[in-house]
Amino acid sequence: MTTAVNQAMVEKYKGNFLKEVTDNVEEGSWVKMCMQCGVCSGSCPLGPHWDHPPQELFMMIRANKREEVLSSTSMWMCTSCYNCVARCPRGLPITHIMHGLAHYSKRMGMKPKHQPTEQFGQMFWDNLTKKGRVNELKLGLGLYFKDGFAEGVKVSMGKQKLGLNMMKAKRMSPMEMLGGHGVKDLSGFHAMLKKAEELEAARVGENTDAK
Amino acid sequence: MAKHEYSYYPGCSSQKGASSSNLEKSVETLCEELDIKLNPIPDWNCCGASIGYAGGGELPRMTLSARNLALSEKHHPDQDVVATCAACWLNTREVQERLNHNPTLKAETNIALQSVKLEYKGNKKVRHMVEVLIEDIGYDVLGSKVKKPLEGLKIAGYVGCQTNRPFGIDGESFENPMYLDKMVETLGAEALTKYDKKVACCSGALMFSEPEKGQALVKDIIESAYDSGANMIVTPCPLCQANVEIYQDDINARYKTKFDMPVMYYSQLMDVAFGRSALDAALNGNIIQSKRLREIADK
Amino acid sequence: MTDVVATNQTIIVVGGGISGMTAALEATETGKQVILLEKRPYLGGRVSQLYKYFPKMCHPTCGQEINQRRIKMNQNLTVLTQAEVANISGNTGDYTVSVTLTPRYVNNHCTACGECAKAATTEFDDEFNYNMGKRKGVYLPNAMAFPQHYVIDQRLIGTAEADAAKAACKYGAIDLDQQVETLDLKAGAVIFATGWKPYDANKIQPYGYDRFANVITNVEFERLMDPHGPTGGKLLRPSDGKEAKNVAFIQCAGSRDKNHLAHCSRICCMASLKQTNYVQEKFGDDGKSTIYYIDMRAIDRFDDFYQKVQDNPNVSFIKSKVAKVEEDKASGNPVLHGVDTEGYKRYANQHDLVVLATGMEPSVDFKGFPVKIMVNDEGFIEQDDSNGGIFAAGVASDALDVNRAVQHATAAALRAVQVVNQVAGA
Amino acid sequence: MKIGGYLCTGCGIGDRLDTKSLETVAVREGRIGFCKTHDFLCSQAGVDMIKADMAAEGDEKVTKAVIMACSRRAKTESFHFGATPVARVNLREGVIWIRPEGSEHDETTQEMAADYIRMGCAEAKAMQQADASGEQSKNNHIMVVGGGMTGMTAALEASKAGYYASIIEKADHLGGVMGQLKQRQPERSPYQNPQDTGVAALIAAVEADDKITVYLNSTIAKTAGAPGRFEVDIASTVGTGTHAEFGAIVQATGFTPYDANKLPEFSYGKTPNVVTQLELEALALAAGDGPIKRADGKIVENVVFVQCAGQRSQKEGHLSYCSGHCCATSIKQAMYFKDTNPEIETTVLFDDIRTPGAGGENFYRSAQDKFVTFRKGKVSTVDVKGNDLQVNFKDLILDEDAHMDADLVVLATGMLPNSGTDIDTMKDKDASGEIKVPVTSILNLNYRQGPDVPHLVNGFADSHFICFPYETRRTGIYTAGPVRRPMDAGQAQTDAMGAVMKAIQAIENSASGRAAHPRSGDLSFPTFRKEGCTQCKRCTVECPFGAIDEDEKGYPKYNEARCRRCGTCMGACPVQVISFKNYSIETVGAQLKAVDVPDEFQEKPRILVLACENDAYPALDMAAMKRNESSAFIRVIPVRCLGSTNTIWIKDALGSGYDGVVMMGCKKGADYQCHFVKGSEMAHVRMEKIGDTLSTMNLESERVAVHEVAITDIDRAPKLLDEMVEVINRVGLSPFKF
Repeated sequence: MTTAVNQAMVEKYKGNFLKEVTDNVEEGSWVKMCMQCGVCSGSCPLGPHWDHPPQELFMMIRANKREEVLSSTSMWMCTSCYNCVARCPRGLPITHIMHGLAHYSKRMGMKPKHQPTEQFGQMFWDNLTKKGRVNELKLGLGLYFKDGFAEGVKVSMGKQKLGLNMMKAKRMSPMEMLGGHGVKDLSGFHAMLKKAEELEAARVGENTDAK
Repeated sequence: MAKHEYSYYPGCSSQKGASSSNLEKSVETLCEELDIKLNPIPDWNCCGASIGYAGGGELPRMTLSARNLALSEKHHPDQDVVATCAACWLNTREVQERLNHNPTLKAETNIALQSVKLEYKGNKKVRHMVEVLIEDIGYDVLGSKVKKPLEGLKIAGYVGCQTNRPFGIDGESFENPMYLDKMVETLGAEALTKYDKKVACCSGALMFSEPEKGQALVKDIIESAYDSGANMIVTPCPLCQANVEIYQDDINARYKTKFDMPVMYYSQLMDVAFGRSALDAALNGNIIQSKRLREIADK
Repeated sequence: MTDVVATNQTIIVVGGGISGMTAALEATETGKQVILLEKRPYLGGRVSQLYKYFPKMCHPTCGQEINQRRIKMNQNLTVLTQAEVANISGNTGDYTVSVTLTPRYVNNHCTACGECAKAATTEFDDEFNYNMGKRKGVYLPNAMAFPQHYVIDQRLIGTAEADAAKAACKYGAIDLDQQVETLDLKAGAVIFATGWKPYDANKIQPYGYDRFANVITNVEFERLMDPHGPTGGKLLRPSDGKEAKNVAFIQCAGSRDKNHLAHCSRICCMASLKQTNYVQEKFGDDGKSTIYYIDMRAIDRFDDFYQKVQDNPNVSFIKSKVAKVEEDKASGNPVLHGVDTEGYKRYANQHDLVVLATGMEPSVDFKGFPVKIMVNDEGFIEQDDSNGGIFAAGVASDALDVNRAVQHATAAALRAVQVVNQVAGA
Repeated sequence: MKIGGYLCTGCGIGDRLDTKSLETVAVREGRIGFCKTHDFLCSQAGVDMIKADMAAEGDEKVTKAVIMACSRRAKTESFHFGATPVARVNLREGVIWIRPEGSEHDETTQEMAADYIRMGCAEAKAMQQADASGEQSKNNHIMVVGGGMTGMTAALEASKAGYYASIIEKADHLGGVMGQLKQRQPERSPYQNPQDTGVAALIAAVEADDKITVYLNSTIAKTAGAPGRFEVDIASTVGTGTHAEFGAIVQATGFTPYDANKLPEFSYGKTPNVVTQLELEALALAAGDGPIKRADGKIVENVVFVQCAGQRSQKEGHLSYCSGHCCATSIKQAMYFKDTNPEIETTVLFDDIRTPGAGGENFYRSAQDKFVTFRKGKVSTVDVKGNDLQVNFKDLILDEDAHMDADLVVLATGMLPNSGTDIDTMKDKDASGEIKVPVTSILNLNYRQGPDVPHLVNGFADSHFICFPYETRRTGIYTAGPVRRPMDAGQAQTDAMGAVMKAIQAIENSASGRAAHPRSGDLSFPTFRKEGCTQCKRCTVECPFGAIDEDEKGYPKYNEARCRRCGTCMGACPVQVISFKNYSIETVGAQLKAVDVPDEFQEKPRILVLACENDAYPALDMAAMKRNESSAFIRVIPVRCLGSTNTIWIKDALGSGYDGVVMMGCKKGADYQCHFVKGSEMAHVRMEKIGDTLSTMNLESERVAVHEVAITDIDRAPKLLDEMVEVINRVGLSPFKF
């Protein structure tokens, strides 16, 4: 379901999606500079799995295909390999734009359903923000159980050998279940993130005010 | 007082009992050998890696690395920040560049940092451990430390993505970096310089969310190593190491391959070549062992 | 000791390529005293290394023959080869240009009989063929070389071979004791027709010019077609000498790219269109060409040429900046990876040979020029009154095709003529 | 007064040939004054020896020289003695470098050398010193036709160089099309914003310049004469006409915008809200610093630019070519909107964005930075929707049919050159439904070959040559700006300067009787023997440069200053009355007759080769430098142009026992490479006719071959000669050996 802010955005930008992206998406102000050479699209390791490669997404943004872009699974295919960034003749930070679009689609409540990377990414964020550092074990288990308990058991059984290997190699520790690593100044850490989130929300919120 | 001191950002996966603790251990050993002191940034936090964007917006993610940098500025004012993890290094360096480039973002970040009574200035040099070895130590010194040349090892140097792009090691090409091969040769092993997957992507964090897609990429990476006659892959990146090493069983199952390719860290090779024990080199930290490397370590 | 008469009514032209020759000739055929400086041992510049011109598919050496005859017949034009500008001082109508002459070790007694070369054995990379072939250390740079005098490679000096060459010459044309000379020449106006150099393809890492034998540049491709070239005019690829019947052209190789040259080099689209004709010329319907492009820039009537090539079923166009080139280990064929942006189609295409349409870079870095002149961010000289009596001609001013470069050089000649006429109080 | 022979024995000539007997050949058979040998003739000593003889007094004075050494392309400067006629006998590249060593070859090689010496001596005898006609005149005044940016620039630059200029402008004011623009694309770094057109400043400068005269409301009623002495009648639509004299002419008559009414699919004409780029300039000027309004007064909020409207298209009535400036112009015009109000939607629908060079690409990036939207799309139609419009197009990237609304559509239509009459067709092209080129004459030249400068393609009066953009087929008349080729303002201004440079050069050359490129400096010029002339007019028709008029009786009237010295007229003349002092029917005829044709029993054929001196001859030369072997039976004579080949030479050759004739000229046809335009083609035509002659002589037609040879044909050219040898082996020796 889409969010209220989504409606506000639609209202505000009246079909000028390029402007909306420029104002609100991380590094979105670069999108206008694309000259459609397609080097990014050809450079992506998971390219074949993109419904719309970056250069095409940029064209769709100019063509005001808001719905199609924000609900696309494409930007969730980004592995952050930076091939596109390194090769782009116009210097677009494409990796960041993909991250930005993905995040924005979430914020607008238009993210694709059951997108594994979206789910894992959220888990990762929750996991790291909880203690300030990632708890790999919980993250891993969380991953396996993301599609419900029964699924999870299946998956984790399948991954048992892997898990044991990792424990043997002392690269996964059951101790992590209890407590595990974290930052000492946790309250400060959380306050910091909260503040940052407020500021960002404010920026978008202020953009949604009627002119 | 050590010859070289740095403000060290270990990152989550290098922690005790974490997925690249063997990198951590082997780097420790390496630093002893080279008289390098790594001072961990007090109370550092996660950098958000490359997958944090789903949950975290731009600014919150910026503040993560900004906090680490601010802590380093405060506690290790005259020391470069050094990271061993590709993602940690990339995020930290990138955040500094982006903040210094974008006044609004920098201002907002500092507002957020007030909650932890820190201020981010952005005057740090953020470096990768490999840069320290190449620029501050140098191949000659590294070579001079070699007690047990790694003869018999045919090594595919797998650089991966984030150690290489968008910044890369100074003076190296994005498409064909040579430093890993040079290191390998310095240690007396054979570098397979024509290995054509050296900068291919291992799928990074998507290995967890899109295992089939990820393993398809890793399969090519290992296959090409075999094709070039390798009996070992070496990498500077923890996520690359994990992705390429630990899923070989799954890949063998899925593709009917017989992969059994050791994937080591450059630091582990150095430890062994410098005469340190298998334990010091954290060889036991690898799921797939290299017999040859062990022989050399144990002899 | 070279002695040259020059006054403040003399026009000095720096660069003996087609732009420089044109500027010099147009001025001198209007009755002006002109000195033409060329750093190579011969005139003709880049175009003398081309096989054919677009869109007429005629031969650059044809125009070069005419221009060289014009030069030979003209008493008011002095040509100095292996000459480079060391310094410039003074102002409009009163410049002093100091010129460094590096020795040729052969004087104008040379009859080009070739006896000296017979006495030489050591071979060096042949610059004229972009190092694709070899030449002797005692050599005539090319068949059209003017002055038609042999050259002795600096690296032979002091060797027995050089002495042998000297001994072989019946005409006292070889002077192994020649030293570097510096001349101070007066001039009223100076024209820089210093032209361009191909962008260094090694820097375009994704295309593997430095790694794959069968990835070459468009200027190298020209040499393969030339009967005087390294393959005697056969279209053979470097790795195995196989006929290159399936050729890929990658446009904007180093141009329109913030990682390389920010500007559009203008000529590369037409050059590739022209070179598809070469493939047809050699192999007829067995010759296939594919052009990978961002925008096809076939400006004004050149578009007619573009349309002709489009009608050729053996030539295909893909709107795509190639992402990377890999090599098929077995065949040595380059494999091009990318996305056809017209409707999002992925490709991994094998070709026999890849030609990089590398762009034009100004061959002289005018930043740090002895006198202050206007240079744009791309490194080209901008016309400005503050440049005084110093003018650019041809590609020193912008990326231009031959026709526009010559047009520009003719205009530059007028600017110089205006200065010296004012000096003369005409 | 005698002819001096100088035989060089250097470069192996002395070793390979019996030079003693060659001296005898020169003196006894060549019948020249003397023949001196020198072992290093091009040395200072050698050259001084020759100069001394030329400086001598009375009978001893050498007035013509035969240099028996290397190719005329080698040591040209050393063997150049001012006006003194010199025949170059090519014993090095022409003989010893193409003949194998070894006694079995010595005889034929020696015969070859001897023949070339006989030929050289004969040529020298037939040559006379060429001097200017003496009818030169100098006129420092340039006529500039057209008072637009190109014309004004031309006049000002000419004045800056110390020459006078008169601008003839048909309108009642200066400025032309550029005067109708608000701004132009940037000329200076960083090339990000439109800049002032500079037209006002140009007009002010022109009016302030006392070397420049301006004729407004004026056209050219008649242009007569030649460089250095053009006679022009200037007609005025308001007052009385004037007569003026000029030294040279720059034609800067610009272009006419393509008639957008031919684009009904874009609703042009159906609504005032579909405009051309030029019409948008008017709206922009009217708006001043305020917002741009449509005809109905509505402020434009959403504008779409349609690139290549009626251009780059094979459709009937469309232009096939690209007008070059339109991409940058649309970018500039989109900025008119964005710079006043960033909220205005501006979309450019293009096929290829063509913004070359440093300036172009920066300007393109700047537009993107200002949120001008670019979409690669092919526009099918523009529909009128109430007061607004809908643009229907195929988005080529998204690969789908798309449409967008607009309240204004700008069509990037092309340029049509104001180049006057197309003298090659002499008819209104529009009759055939093709592009309409204004067909009233611009220059009204009273030349035999028509009133205007010949067109190249698409009606543009451009040069055919890549190396020589100011090559003109009407010496002393140079086109500049969009009449020559589609171009933008910056290029047009550079072009104006180039044209002025050539105009000044034409003035200086005509003042001293020197030829223009490609035979720069040549003082010879054609004359004819009136007694023999049959007034057949072939010379006047065939002259590629329109240099020859006809008098009232139909006799040719030469205009030396227009002539380019190619000799096409000489080749065309059926009664051989046309000649140059140093190049004539005789200078070549005498050479081929001087060859010693062996009787048939010796089985040594003789093949006459006539080779274009600019391409074929250098090709043979470079083949020799590579030591490519050639037949010993060929006798090569370089000609100025194959067009100067008179059939009499062929007849004489065959009649005197030659077994074959090979002619080598440049490529003909649409992409001709003949530097005298039609020379090579004419030769081919004439030689087709020679068939009759051959059959009347009972000779096989294969004995005469005409080839297109390029300067790069170093391997092919000698092969072509071998082919003729084979032909003769097959058909046998000529029966005409006596």
